[in-house]
This record gives sequence, C-alpha cells and structure tokens, in this order.
Amino acid sequence: MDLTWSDAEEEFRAEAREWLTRNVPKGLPSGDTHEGFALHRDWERLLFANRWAVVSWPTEYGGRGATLWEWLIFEEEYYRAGGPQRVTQNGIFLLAPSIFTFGTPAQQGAILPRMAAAEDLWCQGWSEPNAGSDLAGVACRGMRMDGGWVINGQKTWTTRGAFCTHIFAIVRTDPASERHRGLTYILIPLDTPGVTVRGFGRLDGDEGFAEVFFEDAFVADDAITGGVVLGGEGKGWSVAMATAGSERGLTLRSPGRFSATASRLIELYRQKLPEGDPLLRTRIIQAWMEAEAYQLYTLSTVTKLADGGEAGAESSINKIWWSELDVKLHETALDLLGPDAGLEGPWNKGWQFSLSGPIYAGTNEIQRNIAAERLLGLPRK
Amino acid sequence: MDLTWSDAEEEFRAEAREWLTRNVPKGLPSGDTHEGFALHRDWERLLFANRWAVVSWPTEYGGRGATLWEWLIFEEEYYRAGGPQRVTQNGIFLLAPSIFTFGTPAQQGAILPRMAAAEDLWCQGWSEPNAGSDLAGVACRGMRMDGGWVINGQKTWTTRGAFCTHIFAIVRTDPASERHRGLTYILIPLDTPGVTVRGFGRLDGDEGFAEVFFEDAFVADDAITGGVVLGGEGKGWSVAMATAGSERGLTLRSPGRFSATASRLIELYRQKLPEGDPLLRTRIIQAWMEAEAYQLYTLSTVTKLADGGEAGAESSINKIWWSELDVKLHETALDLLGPDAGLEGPWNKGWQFSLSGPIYAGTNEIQRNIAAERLLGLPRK
Amino acid sequence: MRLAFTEDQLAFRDAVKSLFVAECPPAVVRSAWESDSGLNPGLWSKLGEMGVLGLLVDEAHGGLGLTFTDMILLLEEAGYAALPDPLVEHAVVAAPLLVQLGRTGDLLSAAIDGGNVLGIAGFDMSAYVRNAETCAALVASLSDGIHLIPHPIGQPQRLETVDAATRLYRVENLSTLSSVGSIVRADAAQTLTGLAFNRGALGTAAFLVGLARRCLDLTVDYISQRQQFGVPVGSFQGLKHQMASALMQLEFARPVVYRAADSISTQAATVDRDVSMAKAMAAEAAKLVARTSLQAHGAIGYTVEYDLHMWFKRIFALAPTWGTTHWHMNRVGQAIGI
Amino acid sequence: MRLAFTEDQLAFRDAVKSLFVAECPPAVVRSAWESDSGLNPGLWSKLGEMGVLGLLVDEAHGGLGLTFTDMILLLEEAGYAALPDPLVEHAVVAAPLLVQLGRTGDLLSAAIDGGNVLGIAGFDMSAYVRNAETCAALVASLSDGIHLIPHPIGQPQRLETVDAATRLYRVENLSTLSSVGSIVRADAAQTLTGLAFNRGALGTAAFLVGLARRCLDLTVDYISQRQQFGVPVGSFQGLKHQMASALMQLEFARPVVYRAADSISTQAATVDRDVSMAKAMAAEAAKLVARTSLQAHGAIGYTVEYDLHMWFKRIFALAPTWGTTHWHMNRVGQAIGI
Repeated sequence: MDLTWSDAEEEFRAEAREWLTRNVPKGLPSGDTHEGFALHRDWERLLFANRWAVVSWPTEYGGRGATLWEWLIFEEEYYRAGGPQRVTQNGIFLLAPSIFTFGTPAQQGAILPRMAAAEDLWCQGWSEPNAGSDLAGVACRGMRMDGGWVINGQKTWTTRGAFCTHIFAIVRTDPASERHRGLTYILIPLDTPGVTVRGFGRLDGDEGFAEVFFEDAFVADDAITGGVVLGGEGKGWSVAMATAGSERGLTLRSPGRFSATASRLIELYRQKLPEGDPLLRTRIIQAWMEAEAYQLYTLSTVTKLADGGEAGAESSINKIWWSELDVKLHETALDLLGPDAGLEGPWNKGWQFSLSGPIYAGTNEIQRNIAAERLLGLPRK
Repeated sequence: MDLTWSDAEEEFRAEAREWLTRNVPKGLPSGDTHEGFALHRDWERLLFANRWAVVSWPTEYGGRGATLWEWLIFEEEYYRAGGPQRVTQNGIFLLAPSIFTFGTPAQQGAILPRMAAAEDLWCQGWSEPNAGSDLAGVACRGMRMDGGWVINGQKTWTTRGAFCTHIFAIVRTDPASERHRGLTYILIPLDTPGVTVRGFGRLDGDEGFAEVFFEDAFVADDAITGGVVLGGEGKGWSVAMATAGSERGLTLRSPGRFSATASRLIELYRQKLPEGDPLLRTRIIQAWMEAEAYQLYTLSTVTKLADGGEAGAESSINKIWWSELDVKLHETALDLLGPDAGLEGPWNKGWQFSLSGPIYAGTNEIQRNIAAERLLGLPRK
Repeated sequence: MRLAFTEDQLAFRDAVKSLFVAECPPAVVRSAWESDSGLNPGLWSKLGEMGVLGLLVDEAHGGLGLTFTDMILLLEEAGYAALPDPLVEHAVVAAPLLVQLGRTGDLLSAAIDGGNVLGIAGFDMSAYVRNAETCAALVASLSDGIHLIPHPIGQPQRLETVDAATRLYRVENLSTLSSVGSIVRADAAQTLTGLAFNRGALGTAAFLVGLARRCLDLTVDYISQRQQFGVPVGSFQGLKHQMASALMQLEFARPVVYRAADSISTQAATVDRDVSMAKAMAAEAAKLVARTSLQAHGAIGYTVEYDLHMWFKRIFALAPTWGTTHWHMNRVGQAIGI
Repeated sequence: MRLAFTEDQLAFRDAVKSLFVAECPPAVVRSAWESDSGLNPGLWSKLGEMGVLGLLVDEAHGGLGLTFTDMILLLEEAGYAALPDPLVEHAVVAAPLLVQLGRTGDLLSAAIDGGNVLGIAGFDMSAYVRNAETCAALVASLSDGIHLIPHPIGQPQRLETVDAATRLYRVENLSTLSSVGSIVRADAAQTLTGLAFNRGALGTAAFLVGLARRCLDLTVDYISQRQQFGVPVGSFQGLKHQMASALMQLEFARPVVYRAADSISTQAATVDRDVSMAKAMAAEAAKLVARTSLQAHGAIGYTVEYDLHMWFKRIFALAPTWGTTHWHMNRVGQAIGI
C-alpha cells in the first residue's frame, strides 16, 4: 500500500495542469452538432499538437508512452480544468485498443496516428435496429468480392456518426451463420459510395445519433492502408468482445470526471444554499463519497493491471457504479436547482447526458447479469 | 367519493374502542412460545366471548355480520388500542375464507365456531422442504383407504405449528400427477397417530415455526364432522389458490396495524429526539405517508369489493407495499435508537417479525412477477 | 365511506379522454414543441365547449359549478395526453380566482369558452410566468395583494426549457406592472393565494399521475414487442421487477391524489396535509416511472424521434414546481406534529 | 501509487483465515450464543500466538509493531468468521492504549498472549461495556481523563442483545470506579481517545465487510443449489440483479476501508474523513447485503437453525456502533467543507 505519487508523477501532473489550465477552451458548445463538433475537433487537434491527445500511447503514434498511473493523473487534471467530453473517444478508447491488439503493423501505422490527430474521426457501427443488447443478432451483411467487400444493411444509435469520417462495423460475412459466429470486424470510410448517414436527435435534441445505411457499398481491401478487416474474417465477435471489455472497463470513464462533477456540485450547494439544507447536504456527501470510492476502486484496479493482471468481469460493477453515480450527481444538482431544474443549462444538459450511461456500453441489466454469473458464480439457468 | 363514516359506523367504532381500551392485555409476551401462546389463546377466547373475534362473520358462527367497512374500523381500533398480532390468524384469515367458499354446511358448522372460539387452533400445512415459492412441487402423499386417508410426508415452516390442534394441508392424492394437478386439501387433527410436530426457532429465536411429519398417519373421513376433504378430491390447487388470494389480499393485513406503528414511531421520535433531526424526520414523514397511502388504497379496494368487484391481481402490489412498509417503519425506529438498536426490545422484535413479510405469503419476487404479468400485461416468456 | 368516482364523473373522464385521443395525439404535442405559442386553440375551444375550462366556476357565472373531485380525473387525462396547453394554470388556478376577485365579465366568459388563455404569477413558487406573451391577462399574487394585469404583460423574455412545450418567461418588475389592476389586498389575498396554491399543486399532482401512466403504457407496449435474445425484452424478470415497483408507487399515489381532491372539495381541515402528501407522492412516483421507462426502452427512448421523451421531460419539469417534494414533506411533517 | 497488499500481508491474512476455518466454524459461533462468557479462550490464545492480539503493539513491548494496514485484512477475516471474541475492542483499541498510557506490564503481556480480555468504555459512543464481567481490566475514557479500572468492574448488569454472541453490560457509576486508576487527563486523553475511536470505527468497518462477504457466500451457495420451478432459484434474474447490486456496494466499500487503514498507518491529515467514509460505506453495504441475503434465502434464512441469522444479526448490531452512518457522514461533510 502506497497511496502517494512519485516525484516523476507529480512532475507529470504539474506539466499537465499547467498546460490544461492555459489551454482548455471555456464554454465550448455541445459536440453533438455540426458547428460544435468542428470546434471540438479543433480542440482535439490542439491536444494532439501538444502530445496530450493520447498520453498512454507510444510516442510513435502521437502519445507519450505514459503509464496507467500517469494516464489517470492526466484524466484527473483534464476534468479538473473543465475539459470537455472527448468527441474522439469512440476512436481512441473503443477502436484503438482493438487496433493495438488485433491490428497488423501496417494497420496500426495507418490508422492510429491519424486517429490521434483527429484527422480521421471514428464512430462505432455495432448496434442495429434489431441488435441492441443482443449484439449477436447483427444482420448487416458483408459479401466477399474480388478486391473488397460489398456491404448491405443498417447500423443505428451511432454516436456522432453524422460528423465522423470512418466507421468500425461488425457485419455478418457468413450468410449461413447464426448468433456470434460468422461476423467480421470491418473498417469503412464513410465517404464510400453506397453509404448514407442520417443524423438524428438524442434525448437533448442534439444530432448526436446517426443511422448508417449501406446499399451495395463496395469497400475496397485497400480503402485503409493495411486492410479493412481487423483480426481476420469471421473473427468479429472476439475482436468486438475485446473492445467491449475496454468499452465497459477502466479506460472509458476515468474517475477524474466524476470527482470534478462532485466538486462542482459542492460549489453549487454553497452558492444556492449558503444557509445549508440538511437533506441535500447528506445527498451531496453521499455522492461525493461514491465518487471518491470510484477513484479508490480504480486505483485498486490499476494496481492489479500494473501487476500484470486483468480487470475481467469486475468491469461489470465498475460500469454500473459510474453510470448510476453520474445520474445521482446530476439529479442531486437538479434537486438543488428546484423549479429552475426545468430550464436549459449545463446541469440539465449533463443530466440528460448522464441518463445514457445506464443504457449504452451494455445496459446495466446486462452488467448485473454478468456480475451475478461471473463474479458471484450464480447459475446461468 | 364520500370519505366520512356513517353514524352507525361511528357507533360501531365507539363500542369497539370502548371495549378494546378496557380489555386489550398489556405487555403480552410473544405468542410464539408455549407459555405465551396460552396467554394469547386466553385473549382470543375473551374476544370471542364478547363477539369481537370475527366481527365480519355471520352471527351463527360467532361474528357480528359486520360489513367490510366495520371490519376495517374494528382493525383500526384493535391496533390503536395496542392489541397483539392474532395467533388465530392462520385459521380465521387463511382457512376460514376457503371454508366459507368450499365447505359443506356440515363442515362450516363443525369448524367455524370452534375456530372462532379458539377451541380448535389451526395451522397451515402447505410448504415443504422442496415446495416453498413453488407450491406445485408438493410431495406429501395421501392415499385413499377404506374410511379415510393415509398421509405420508413432511410439511415445514408451519407457523405456530407446535401450539396448534389442527392443520390444513395440501397433499398429493394422485401419485401419478404432476405440478398442480392431483392435489387435495385435507383437514387433519394434529393428535392423529403418526403425526409428529417439531417446533423450531424463527429469526427471533422463538419456537414460531414447526416441521410436521406424517408417517402412515390415518385420517378418518369423520375425524372432522362433515369430512376432512375441503372442496373435493383433486381440487386442492383451486381451493389453495382461493385461500392464497385471501392470504395475499386485503384480509390479512389491515391498514390499522401500520397506522398504529407509524403513530408509535412518531412518539418514539418525539421522545428520543426532542430537539429534532431533519434526516430522521424526513424518513418518518415518508413512512407515515406510506402508511396513510396504504389506508387509502385499502379504502379504494374495499369500495370496489362493496360494489361487488374483486381485488384480483392488485393483491400483488398490496402485499409488496405493506410488507416493505412494515420493514421501513421498523428500520427507521432502529435508526432512531442508534446503538441501542442491538438490544432486545419491542422495536427490535417487531423489526425481526417485519422481515418475514417480504418472504411469506408469496415472496415479493413472486408478487412482482404477478404484478408485471397480470397488472401490466408483460409477456410471461 | 366510498373512495371511488361516480358514474357521471367517470363518463366525463371518458369523454375528455376521447377528445384527447382524437385531438391531442403525440403529433400534436410534438408540434407544440416547435410552434410559436405552444398552444392549440381548436382543442382549447373544445375543452371550453365541454365545460372543462369553467368546471370550477359556479353556474351563475357560466361555469359548471362542479368540485375538484369532478375535475381531478380530467387533469389526469390531460397529463396522459401531455396536453401542451396550460389547463392547471388557467382552469384550476386562474378562472376560480377571477370569480373570487369579482372579475366576472368578458374575460371570465372567454376563459370559460376557451377564447383566451389566462396566466398566473406568484402562486406556484416559481419566478417565471407561463405563456406571458400570449395570455389575455395575468392574475398575480404579489406582496401587497392580488393583481390582474392585462395583456401585454410587460416585456417577457422567453426561457429555454427542457420541456419545450411549456412556454416559460421571465417578466421583470411585475410589481410595477401590477399598479394597473390591484384588486385584493393583504389578508384576503393570503387566503385566496393559499387556496389557489393547493389547487395548483394538486392539479399538477394529477397531471403527473397521468403523464406517468402514459409512460408505463408506452413502455409496456414497446417491451412486449421488442425482441432481443429471441424473446420480448419485457419477459426478462429483471425488467419486470423494475416495472412492477414503478407501477406500485404510481398506483398507491392515485388514491392519495383522489383523497386530496375530496379534501379540497369538502374544505377538510386536513387539506394542506392531504394536498402536500399527494403532490409529494405523485411527483416521486412519476419520476420513478419515467426513469424506469427510459431505461426499459434502451436507446430508442433516448431519442427525440420517439415519443417517450416528451412525457419523460414533462415529468421532470413539473415535479419540482408548485413546491418541491422536500417542501411538501415538510408541510406534512408540520401537520402530523413533528 | 499502489492500492494493494503485500505478499506478507496476504500470507498473514491466509494464515489467520485458516485458523478461523479450523477453530471458528459456525458451530463455535453458535455455541458462543449459549455459553456464559461468549468467549473462546483456546482460539484467543492461538490468535495471541500468531501475534494478532499484539500486532499494533511495538516490538519493545512484546508486540509485532506492525501497522493498521497489516491488521485490516485480519479484521475482515474475523468478521468473515463472525468471531465472537472482542478482537476490535481488545487488540485494536485497548492494547495500543495500554502502551500509550505507559501500562506495559503483566496486563499488557497477557493481552498480547491472549491470556486475558481487555474491555473498553467511553471510546465507542456506546453507553454499554462489552464483556464487563470477564475482562481483566477496563480502559475507560471519562470526562476527566482515561482510567484503567481493574477487574471486577463494579456490578455489571447483562443486557439482552439481538446478537447474543456479543456480551453487553450496563455498568453504573463508572466515574466513581475510575478513581482507582486514573492515568491520563484532559488534553492528552482527548487526543488518545480520538485516535482510539478511529481505530475502533475502522476495525468495525472491516469486521462488517467480512461479515457481509460471508453472507454473500452463504447465499450464493444456497441459491445455486436450491431448486424451485425446476431450476436453481439463483438463476432467476430478479434475484441475480439484487445480488449484483449488493455485491457492488460491498466491493466498492472495500478499497475505501483499505485506504482508511493506510491513512491511520501514515497518520494522514485526512484520517477522520477517510475513517468516517469507510465506516459509513461499510455499514450501509453490509446492511444491504444482509437484507438481500435473507430475502434470497426465503424461509430457511428466517430460522435460527440455519447459520445465516448469526451473521445477519451481527451486521445490524454492529452497524450503528462506533458512530452511526449519519454521524460519520456528517464528519465527512465537515471535512469536505459543507
């Protein structure tokens, strides 16, 4: 047990804090509109130019080769400085781990630096109208042709699909296959002829979702240098599950984000109720403790990872915790605002965003099944 | 809408209150011990002698032919006066409704008055080691012989079985049958040779549970005047479900009990925290509101019944509500007691008793299934 | 003793429900999100024709002269339809006030017929005024009494609301505008304001119950047909249990709301307690139902293309108005002596 | 940065766990419910031999001279076993106090060896004294300082406790008894009492975590084999989701408890906050686990013939001791400036 940071880590923190304090843009609009997204892309490019976009990546791809501890420190400083949600996150947190694990050197070289630089902007093409929680129900088809693939079908709930340049999709390449067999993980430029993207409104009305339609879209093998198939034909399920492990695990939701929200909540309480209110105070203390517990749980997970272990099925309760915590933090803020809660504002926007947490990245119902079966060992049937 | 009581009802209330105030025994010990049970039986006999034991029953069986409204009033006054839980309740609330519906006039005449008078004391013989929530898993067998039945098998979780004189049991009389077919509802004197009763401790340590073993126990057809089979051979499931409707419904848990507990909780708060405590106060207000809501929900159900309707599947949420409310009322009291909560005392005893509520009479999980499927119409599979 | 509605009350409820089914389907609610006024004058007139808008106004002044008990189910149905128009403010709060204030002329007639929309200020613990731009007059409870402020209501600034069907405005210097029509002062005003607050709070409670019932219905429909893993998602026990818990909270709030209507109708001594309990329980039940419904839907519920969000947002927008749950529970506590 | 235990700490934990498996099975806990003293002298001596009882006493005085971080997992295992003997009071609170008070003679040696049982009073926000009849001496924090009261401790009256393994007594007039051995006064006493309180509260938090882990294990075992409707009841999603929620609360409380142990070991400035957060979260998680476990078992859990009740009752008995959740959350609030 050693809950102190090393001198080197403290230096890293100081450097990050200094840069972020000076550079984090204030009052950036939502990244879920065309105009807003462009501003967020600029911010991502500024991060990249200063090697803050992907600190834990090797330097050759634009990172700093930072340790997991340094990554945590960076995230903490990022949110403490008021940094916005990362519009590149589906690329750098979801796709990239799979590229590192399953990509060929050629694919890694072609994809990762441009992703880090926010030149290529990646969205996720997994869900379909009839394949949500049940990902193995994917029906979108890919047919092998000479020199490439012909894709037909539809993806949906694609976050920021309307603003991205590329999609990483799971398609059924063996038409005779069922469930999780016969799926392939394919990387597709969205400007491929036959691909149509239609943005539509998320809960807050911003165009943060998209449907992506494929009509005889021909994806040439060399549409991406190194090839458009990741991990091999028919290996889509394993690649996706590895990515899902990452999506549902540590990397997507860093504790710094919730600690920063908890701090802002405390500020709001002081400002709105200087005379105090015992009930709301208790809820704020509870929310603060839960954010702190999330931080500590993460430290314990990172210790395990640093020792060569794996996060494993614990990712399930990790995801339930942060997503329910995020809702609680924002609901407490709305209750602090009282009748003003119904007005548009950053807390309400944040609350609406938080409501997606228990749904996406594996619903919390799915996660509770996983926790019960894999952590507790309860019988599947 | 008319939320006032008639003059006649107010008179009934006054009479009940006057008698109960003078006669309710103070400081009666638990009815789940031999000594305590005897005292409770005396109290039941006093109630009967004054025609308060079963107010809603016809006068010929010892009741007053009271309306449902008057029954509610009686219950309210009974608990307001501090009356104890009724040790006869499995007879008068569980078995009796089935006797009224399915019994022959001879059975009704033989069973009901002695039950009301607490001369015969009835316990329930439904659950078995392998048939709890899944009542259709009953394995206890009844074999038809000349002039009676031979019973073999075991019942368990029989409340106050060690102190009762009779048991109403569900046994499998068709050995080839499965699930809910081939079951028969049989009334058995516990002094029948071959019947052994072993009492054992409930959560609070009192001997409130019993196992009942049947080893070639011969139950003569005339062991009960009018016959030992209720509702006909092979009809056990329908009779039991009608009884279960009553067990899970209105009659078992009158609102007066929870309103009385809420009032005592308010008293405890005033006494323990005269200077007030905003958090505990809020929980008490919440508990009080829920007890009041239970009262109003019951009034609305009784209105429906008085109009000739049925309680139906709404009994499911009714049971969840009162049982979870009872736990909440007592947990709030324990939190008020702080470190003293761990000492034996009436609130702790009441809390331990309340914990059985979400388990017995159909677990709250079973009830939530019923509510989801029958009230909301969600698909069974 | 009888906690149930009469045949007449149920028939009136059914008639109003039919009107909403025909004239206020989700598409109408959706268009109110984008229209300038957020109002549906045609539907409003029909509510006037049916007597709903003047239900609480006595017959001598052109109303139906009925009680809150007759009104409560209609408000619930308005919630079920997510009626964008300000039924609570207009018919439950303002119209009876006009009579109490002796303003029984054309303004009241038009209010009963659905020919205008009345606004209110200072009754609902809100700093904002609904429909300040379009209302024919504003009944405002200010520190020195109740005032009637005719259109135009100063210079209203529209606010961005999460529930976009509800038009909220900030109106500066209401008290200077009030000089044009102060009509009741001090003590009497306090009594009338208190009565109007209870009506508004309970009307909102009933509206919330209706909104929540619709959320449940939308959800049951969707999860009964939505298939995942080869079965309807509504057949999963984890979801069933959440839905059952939400239903239970809602079903137990309903008789509480109905009882409070009776308490208002009969001027019961416990009316403050009963209204507060109704508002607190209805608001919390509705929020639980809304959250559960969103989660049960999954991604589709999280889009503005699907209807659920309009009910969901209305619930969260209304729940803290007319006194927060915390405020109402405190009032219950005072009533029960703690 | 490293939030994990060393190989040595884990090995010590495993050794203590093995001892409890062998010497403190449920039957031993059960017999403590009925015995006069509620104590297991043989097991107690073995804990002494292993160094557990003197773990926090420096080597110069015969202890192991280790830190709270070395102790925390052992306390958790004691909870897992529902050890009836007063490990927290004796080894975590009293033994280090004897050294701090300069009482390093035979009493301390016996305490380290497991040859006696020490009692405490006035440190735990309780009005009662555990093992007042059997303890060799009582370390009592009273208004005028810390006192050491030798056996016999006045005229202790045994109290009926729901967790019958814990022997609680009321001792009248402690302050008059104290005259025999007052050893530290005023300011110094306040500091030592505060330190001892944090140790006791955190020791109790770890004990609660252990108790709750055992509840979960008992429940998983039972519902995995118990069949109803032709399948194990543990395969029902409704139960799975409740179990997953309970597990999550417990798993997130654990690193909080471990961090607080480090804060005590390193005398961190945030120690009060960290201990309070640990106690609050451990107590609430344990209660949720206990409730869920009882409900998941059904009727069998509701009997004293099955083991669960001993863990269940211990959790509810311990949770409000050493400061209620409410008290600890308030201390966290003060620390974070609200």
